[in-house]
Amino acid sequence: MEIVRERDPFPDLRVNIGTLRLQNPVLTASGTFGYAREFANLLNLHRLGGVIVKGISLEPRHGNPPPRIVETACGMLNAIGLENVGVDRFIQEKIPYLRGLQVPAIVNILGDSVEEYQEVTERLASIEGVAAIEVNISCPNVKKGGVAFGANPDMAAAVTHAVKENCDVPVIVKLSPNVSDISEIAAAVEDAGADGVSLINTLIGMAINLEKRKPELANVIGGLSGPAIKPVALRMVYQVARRVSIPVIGIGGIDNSRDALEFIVAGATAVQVGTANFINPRVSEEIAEGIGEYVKTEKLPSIRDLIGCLEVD
Amino acid sequence: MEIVRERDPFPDLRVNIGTLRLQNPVLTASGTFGYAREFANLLNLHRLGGVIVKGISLEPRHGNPPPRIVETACGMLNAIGLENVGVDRFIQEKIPYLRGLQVPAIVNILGDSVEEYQEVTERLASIEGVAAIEVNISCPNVKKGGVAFGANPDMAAAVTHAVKENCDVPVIVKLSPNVSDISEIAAAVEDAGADGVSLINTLIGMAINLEKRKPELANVIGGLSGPAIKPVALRMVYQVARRVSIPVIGIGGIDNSRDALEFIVAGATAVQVGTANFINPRVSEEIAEGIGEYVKTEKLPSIRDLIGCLEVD
Amino acid sequence: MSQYQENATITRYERLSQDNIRLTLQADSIAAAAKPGQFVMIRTSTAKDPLLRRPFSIHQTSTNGRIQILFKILGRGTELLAHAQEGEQLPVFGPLGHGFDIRTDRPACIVGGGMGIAPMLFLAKRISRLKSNVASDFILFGGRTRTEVEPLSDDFRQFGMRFYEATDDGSYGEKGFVTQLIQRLKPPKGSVVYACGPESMLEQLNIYCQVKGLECQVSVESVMACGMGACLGCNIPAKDGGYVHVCYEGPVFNAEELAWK
Amino acid sequence: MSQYQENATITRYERLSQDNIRLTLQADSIAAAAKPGQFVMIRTSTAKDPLLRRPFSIHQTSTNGRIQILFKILGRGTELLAHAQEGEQLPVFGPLGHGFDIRTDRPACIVGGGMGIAPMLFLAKRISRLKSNVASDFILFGGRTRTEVEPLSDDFRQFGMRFYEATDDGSYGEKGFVTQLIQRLKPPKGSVVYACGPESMLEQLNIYCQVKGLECQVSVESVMACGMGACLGCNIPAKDGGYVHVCYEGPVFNAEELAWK
Ligand SMILES: Cc1cc2nc3c(=O)[nH]c(=O)nc-3n(C[C@H](O)[C@H](O)[C@H](O)COP(=O)(O)OP(=O)(O)OC[C@H]3O[C@@H](n4cnc5c(N)ncnc54)[C@H](O)[C@@H]3O)c2cc1C
Ligand SMILES: Cc1cc2nc3c(=O)[nH]c(=O)nc-3n(C[C@H](O)[C@H](O)[C@H](O)COP(=O)(O)OP(=O)(O)OC[C@H]3O[C@@H](n4cnc5c(N)ncnc54)[C@H](O)[C@@H]3O)c2cc1C
Ligand SMILES: Cc1cc2nc3c(=O)[nH]c(=O)nc-3n(C[C@H](O)[C@H](O)[C@H](O)COP(=O)(O)O)c2cc1C
Ligand SMILES: Cc1cc2nc3c(=O)[nH]c(=O)nc-3n(C[C@H](O)[C@H](O)[C@H](O)COP(=O)(O)O)c2cc1C
Ligand code: FES
Ligand code: FES
Repeated sequence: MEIVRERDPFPDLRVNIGTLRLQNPVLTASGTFGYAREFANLLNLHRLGGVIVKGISLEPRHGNPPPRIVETACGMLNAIGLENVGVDRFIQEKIPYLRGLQVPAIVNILGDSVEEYQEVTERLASIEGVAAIEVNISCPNVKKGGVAFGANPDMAAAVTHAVKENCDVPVIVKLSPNVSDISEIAAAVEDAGADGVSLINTLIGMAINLEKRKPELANVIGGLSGPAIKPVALRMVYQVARRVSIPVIGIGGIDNSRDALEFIVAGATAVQVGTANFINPRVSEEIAEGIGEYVKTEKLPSIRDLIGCLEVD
Repeated sequence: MEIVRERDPFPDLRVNIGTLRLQNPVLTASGTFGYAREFANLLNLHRLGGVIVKGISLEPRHGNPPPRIVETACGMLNAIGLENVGVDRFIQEKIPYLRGLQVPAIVNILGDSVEEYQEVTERLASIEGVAAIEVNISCPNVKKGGVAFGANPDMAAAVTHAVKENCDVPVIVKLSPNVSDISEIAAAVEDAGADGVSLINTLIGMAINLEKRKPELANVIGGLSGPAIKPVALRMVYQVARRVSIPVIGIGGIDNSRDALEFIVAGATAVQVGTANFINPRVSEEIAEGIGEYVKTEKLPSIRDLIGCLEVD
Repeated sequence: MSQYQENATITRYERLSQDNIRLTLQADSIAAAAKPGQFVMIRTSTAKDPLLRRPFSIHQTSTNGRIQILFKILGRGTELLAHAQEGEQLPVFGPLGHGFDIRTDRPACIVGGGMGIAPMLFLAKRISRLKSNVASDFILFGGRTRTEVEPLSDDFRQFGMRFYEATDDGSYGEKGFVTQLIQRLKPPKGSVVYACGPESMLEQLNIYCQVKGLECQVSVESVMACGMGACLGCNIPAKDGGYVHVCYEGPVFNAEELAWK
Repeated sequence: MSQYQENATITRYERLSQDNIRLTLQADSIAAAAKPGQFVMIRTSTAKDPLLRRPFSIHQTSTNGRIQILFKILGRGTELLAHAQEGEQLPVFGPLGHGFDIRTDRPACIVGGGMGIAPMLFLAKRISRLKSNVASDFILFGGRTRTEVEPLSDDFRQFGMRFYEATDDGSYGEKGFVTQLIQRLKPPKGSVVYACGPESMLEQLNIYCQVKGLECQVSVESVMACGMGACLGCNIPAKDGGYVHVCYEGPVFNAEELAWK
């Protein structure tokens, strides 16, 4: 039954990001899906387009002190501080499971300097089971006074270069929305060789505890995610998709298949589901199902016919 | 009774923005409170810190075609397109009522070019009843390819200059949040002579109608406001308040007195209430009351003791 | 023009059909001030999502300070409202807008399509009170199907106006559209047509009235954030190339003022 | 470790005091898999605000597939939950986390402070089933005042353990804190202390146990987004200078592993 279903040519949900082939456009957003294994009992991972794991740095990181999260109106702030096991333990402990999946595992990477991005890439480059690399450029560039790599076209391009030159797998650059003109950054990383861009990472925000007159997060500021940010994400995806010719992956507040389809209509080739995983761990699979239903009901030849079809007078 | 109450020295909620004296820190945000008269039967305007009216341009503007608004998760998008009666009719038709108010009326202005801002300012400069001017710099600079004035420190400074030189009333510059570094813009307008900054204006967003595969707004993109944006607004107010020494007015998703107090703790001298007016037209007066209660309960000498008192380790 | 915010208690909940619900609300100030064609804004949730209030025509008022709204479940707001219960309180704001301009010296032809019938009960009641004789007045009510029309029939019969019903599928009343009814019934010269319903219906009525030289007052819809002139979000194209604002210049307009497609 | 998402029907609603509520939920898979000290995450609204699920200890399970939660109204989520009604469905996710490590060969001393009593009914029940003799086991329950403690008393008496109660204001049971109770009652050597409650209480218990050489298992809280190891949002400082994650490494920890202030 399973096999028959997968061979069934309808609905055709396949999309490509560079040479990366996805059976459907639904990915899980980095930092919201652990290392995928945590969800193995809760949904059928093989029904997803692919999984993106928690951001990995060269050295293990403890992350920020608590509290790291706080709820806001239709959203949440997080300041996890990029806690992760580091690239070596990641390769040892997490890759074997990811390699066994029938869907691509994309590794999200981060760093404090161009060199760190490069080094992490080198270690991952030869590892079987790494289907693609997603580069988180929202991190501060320690050598440049802490301005985020993603806030500057040249720095964003430099990181992209460094990663691209050191691996053969497709490279997706994940853009920060905390910029004046995101399409400029997108164009810069496209020129630097990116195979795709994903957006948006979280908006920088803050919450205050009035009783204590202190920030709710130990880190003072954090990243805003969830339904609250969807309108901003959709706008940026629309703008970037019109600017670049590489595939765009839409992220931000996606909660159900309608949300995902809106991103595709706006110009996204694929989508990532983030915060919604916390509220319903099955949601990514449900979104993939819902997209399939839509393609069938609307009698579309494939989901690709929907990409960027937004009608604007 | 009324008089006794207003003479009662407690709670002391007075704040100043340059030479503008407010009896309490609660203002109404431009574009969400009409020309104030619309609310006269719904609340006691004299209990507010002041009112800020709909943005005024040199010529009357029809604004954008419908639909102009759409609800989003904990927020709304608007693309009113700056519909307004133009500065001359404003002076003729709206000022007489505003002049009669016992609280300051602040006029929000906008333009397509530095010259237009200047011209609007000149016409307003001599008018009795204009307590201050708030300069909306989120508008596109038509002569510079449509980049928003507020996205560039030099352009923001140029507009500030032009307004400041042509009037004697305090000038508040209203900042756009759609930038990489809002504190840089704040610093630029401070240097250019602004008496205060207000932030944030709306975040640029978009919504899509999946059935029609068209944008929900005729204008395609619009401005996101409401509780959804509060974390971003609070963060920016905090950052700007640490950077500049002129007063900061906090705006964004303020829905009740606790929200307003959080902005003050973050560094705001005053606040503006926007979208919340649509849900409860009495809300600004209730917020002013709530702030008074808080100052009493916490036995603060004045609300000014709360400004920027956020404890950060 | 006085407007009130009231915490109105739901005194009666009627599910007229699967999708159509009628709520009776104790809202004394609003009931006392309301005119036919005006509307209220109702908050459907105490949480921040959905955020905005929703507009509903005043379906009827009573002398004991009650108002009714009649609504169809369409999306999240109306879905939540459909879960309201008798005894609960709802924040209601109104009466809003500019209602029908009742011409007591002229024959009336009231036309309601679908949920557009909502304000017409209030209008018919008021007209029948103001005029000594309503025997030459019409009420034409059209809906998609029986369940939309039948539950309201009796309420409209009480006035002694000439009451006609139609459904698109012929399951109740005549088969066809109200626009066909009006063409067949031909309201007398000098009649004023008061209409509310889908845009296409209003458009056709406008053409009919122009041809026949009848005055045509239409109640139209738009999205709304504030309902009271503060946001300027509720514009629709006007005949002069500009816009009018549904919430405070309408919702009732003379059909000639508007730009029809 | 299997976790389930169930749409659980509320089969019973008990308001134990003004702020404290107990819900019984039909959640077969969760009930079958649950261990004392584990918790569930419950969505308190079907709208997007409040967005995140809220964590609650499993208060009790039954062989007919029910679980109970006991909670205090604190903020928006628990306020909404307090409005739930029998017959309604709630999305429940669990069982989550790592529960108590029950030592059947050792005397037990169960300590609950305030809402920290919630998981202890399940624990006491399980211990009394697993051990042939519980006569030397203790249950110490402290609360602020009578209304917090009294409604739960009878439930804890059934096991034949030595049950002591205290309230801060002396309005019920002994006057004072549970930490004073334990000092006076001196659980036998080799006892395992199982505790849940305010941080200050746990901290004092930890000191007491270290002095007396007793094993001390504590159930702790933290903010949580996912409850299952996906977000890394629920960290607390560990003794080694790093962090542990309450949702999947806890909520029950050996007190020695944690960094106390
Ligand atoms: C002045 C006025 C009076 C009204 N009177 C009534 C009335 O008496 N009874 C009644 O049932 N409805 C009435 N409406 C329409 C009613 O306001 C909408 O049906 C309601 O706001 C939908 O809210 P929702 O949250 O359920 O739908 P949403 O979730 O907001 O939307 C669901 C779907 O309905 C559509 N929709 C939303 N608002 C409107 C609207 N204003 N008009 C048409 N489609 C809309 C949306 O585009 C979407 O497709 C009136 C509208 C106005 C402007
Ligand atoms: C593993 C675990 C098990 C729990 N078991 C129970 C239980 O059995 N019974 C019970 O009543 N509560 C329990 N809690 C606490 C419960 O989750 C919170 O009380 C609840 O989430 C508050 O939600 P709210 O929306 O009402 O409050 P919010 O509106 O989120 O917050 C209101 C106030 O409560 C505080 N608060 C929020 N969450 C917590 C928390 N986790 N701990 C302490 N203070 C908090 C906030 O800082 C704020 O001051 C447990 C928590 C955890 C982590
Ligand atoms: C708790 C949490 C942790 C995150 N960690 C990462 C990360 O390690 N790397 C990264 O690129 N993005 C990270 N993100 C951002 C998400 O991948 C995503 O871009 C963002 O949350 C917006 O999507 P959403 O609204 O669907 O959550 C994290 C988000 C959350 C909420
Ligand atoms: C319908 C609408 C119209 C607005 N018009 C203006 C305007 O004319 N000038 C301006 O500076 N800001 C305008 N704003 C922005 C608000 O003044 C405010 O900065 C923003 O809405 C954020 O605050 P809020 O979240 O409290 O609404 C408008 C906002 C809305 C919702
Ligand atoms: S709805 Fe706000 S002006 Fe009409
Ligand atoms: S709550 Fe998400 S990892 Fe613990």
